[in-house]
Amino acid sequence: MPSKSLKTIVESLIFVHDQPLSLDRLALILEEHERADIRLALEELAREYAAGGRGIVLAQVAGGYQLRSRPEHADYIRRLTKSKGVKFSQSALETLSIVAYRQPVTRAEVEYLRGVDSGGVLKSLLEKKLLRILGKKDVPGKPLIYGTSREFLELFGLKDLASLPTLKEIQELAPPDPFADQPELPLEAVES
Amino acid sequence: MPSKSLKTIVESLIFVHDQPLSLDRLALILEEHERADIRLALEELAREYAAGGRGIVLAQVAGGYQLRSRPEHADYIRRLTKSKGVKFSQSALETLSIVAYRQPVTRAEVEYLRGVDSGGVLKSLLEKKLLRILGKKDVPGKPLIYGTSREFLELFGLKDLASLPTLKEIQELAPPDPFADQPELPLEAVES
Amino acid sequence: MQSNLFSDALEDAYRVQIEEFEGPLDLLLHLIKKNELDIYNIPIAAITRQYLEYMEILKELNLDIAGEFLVMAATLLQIKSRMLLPVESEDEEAEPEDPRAELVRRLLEYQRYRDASQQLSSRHLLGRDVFARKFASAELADLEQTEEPADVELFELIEAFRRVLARVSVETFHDVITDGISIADRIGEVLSLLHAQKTLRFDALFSERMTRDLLVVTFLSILELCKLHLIKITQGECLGSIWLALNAQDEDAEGDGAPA
Repeated sequence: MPSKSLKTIVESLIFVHDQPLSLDRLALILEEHERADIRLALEELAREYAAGGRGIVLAQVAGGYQLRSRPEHADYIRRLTKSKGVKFSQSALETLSIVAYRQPVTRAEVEYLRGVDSGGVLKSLLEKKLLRILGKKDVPGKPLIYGTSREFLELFGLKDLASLPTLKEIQELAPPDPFADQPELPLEAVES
Repeated sequence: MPSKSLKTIVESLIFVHDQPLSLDRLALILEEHERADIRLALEELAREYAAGGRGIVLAQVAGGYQLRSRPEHADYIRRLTKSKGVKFSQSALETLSIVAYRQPVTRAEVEYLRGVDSGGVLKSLLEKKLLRILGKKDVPGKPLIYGTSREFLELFGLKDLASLPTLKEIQELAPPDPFADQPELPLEAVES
Repeated sequence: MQSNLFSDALEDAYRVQIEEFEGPLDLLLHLIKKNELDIYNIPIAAITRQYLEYMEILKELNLDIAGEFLVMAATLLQIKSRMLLPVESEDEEAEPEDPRAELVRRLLEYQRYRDASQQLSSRHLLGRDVFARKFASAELADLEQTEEPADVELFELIEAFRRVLARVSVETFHDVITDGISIADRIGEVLSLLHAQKTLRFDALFSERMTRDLLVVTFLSILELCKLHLIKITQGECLGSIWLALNAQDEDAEGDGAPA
């Protein structure tokens, strides 16, 4: 008989692994246990999960065991992904940071700094109301000038633009070598 | 009474989500159900997991519910993931606890309390997302102010900031207390 | 000063090297504990002597001493000398404060947070003692094209800007080099990547190491492929990335998120 704890150990392992876990792999990890016992533990675990009434099922896939959400709940799971918060791609974040720090700024200036076309991402940031058009620049072609919006401040929890940390402030947090010019110890002068 | 299936749906959702899932979020996702029923389902689920004999526990962290492996099995899981696990230096832990208890807090306040330069460790905690910049303090020089993040709560398995272990009272250290005006827990910001 | 990980009180006995002390407060607390002194009534002369002895050992070992340790040495000496001076009675009303008071307050406060940090590290830490599923479940993999982190922190915004600035200088540095790759060549490359991977993130085609010329050629290639209805360009939800996919045979190209 496998010990009760072996079953829960196996359950833990299957739970945390991002891929199906095979009996071979389990036997390798739990080297102090008999393979036969591990197999029994797996079988018992499978029986328990199969007994039902659970939101999680133990599936046998790709030669291993994997915990999965109950297939009947797929619709609910899908809602979970739908309601996920705003996600930022690297390009959105870069563009946002350039506008934040360089505003008022034109698309051409953003693109010069990023080295890639940024029309799409500017448009989508405008749609999300994180950026706004401040006006038109008084140069040939009258390009639009962009700035950040109130929603931008809200997203980052900023009171105003002046609360935006400067690059310098971040860089100052970790100077390259803080003790490079360490003064000599003035110990001689001290009586001990 | 919550239906049996509501409980399993909630279990599925918590299982699949890679972050703690709050009651608010569950109520939003499961809009056709009463919030009270969802709460009951959560409570029942928590009871079931607490009844034990499982390799998975239901933890209340960072304002939500998350399934986690049983702490007693950490050794086995480390064998599987071959990870050495997170390790924190004393300086990181000190800085984290100071920020946790005194937030919002400035770098100067952290450094006064620790007695050492803390720029590097603040930056690395920001990079690990355990700390976040909350804005700037409305005092001359407008220093950045720091606080802890959701990830901080997740890391230490805290339900919320109020669940932080209480700071040891200084009175305990010495019966005659010459510093009776020492501030209590919600400590006033130290001006250095 | 960056001693490693969960050093606890048990290790104190072995902590002789100053490098294992977090700072002057840590060292002072150690000295007080080792000598079983009353923190409220520190014999300042003795503790100063021991403190300076540590500094001497360090100096002999040729180790760097952080500035904070020197500041504390000066503070200790100052307190010591003030203890020796007769109390001046300039303002008669105010009870003169013990010269040690400020130091004691700091030591107590520091000890408090050090205790708290030890309590924190004794909890079941995620990733050390307990583990959660911090990955996208298999059942979600088919449902979404996951993008990067869900929550955006101010720090990330600044880091993004820093990356941009770092890249600009590197790029102007390499501006002179031309890859000499034609649009036709690049189109071929993009298509073969798409055949292999089905979908491609727009950004993925623009590597940081690319020259400006190559960036331009890549961009023009994508426009060309789009014009030829060979690829489809879509954008993920919200502020999602732009994705490229091979166009299915009979479908019209979607102009949805196509760059202007």
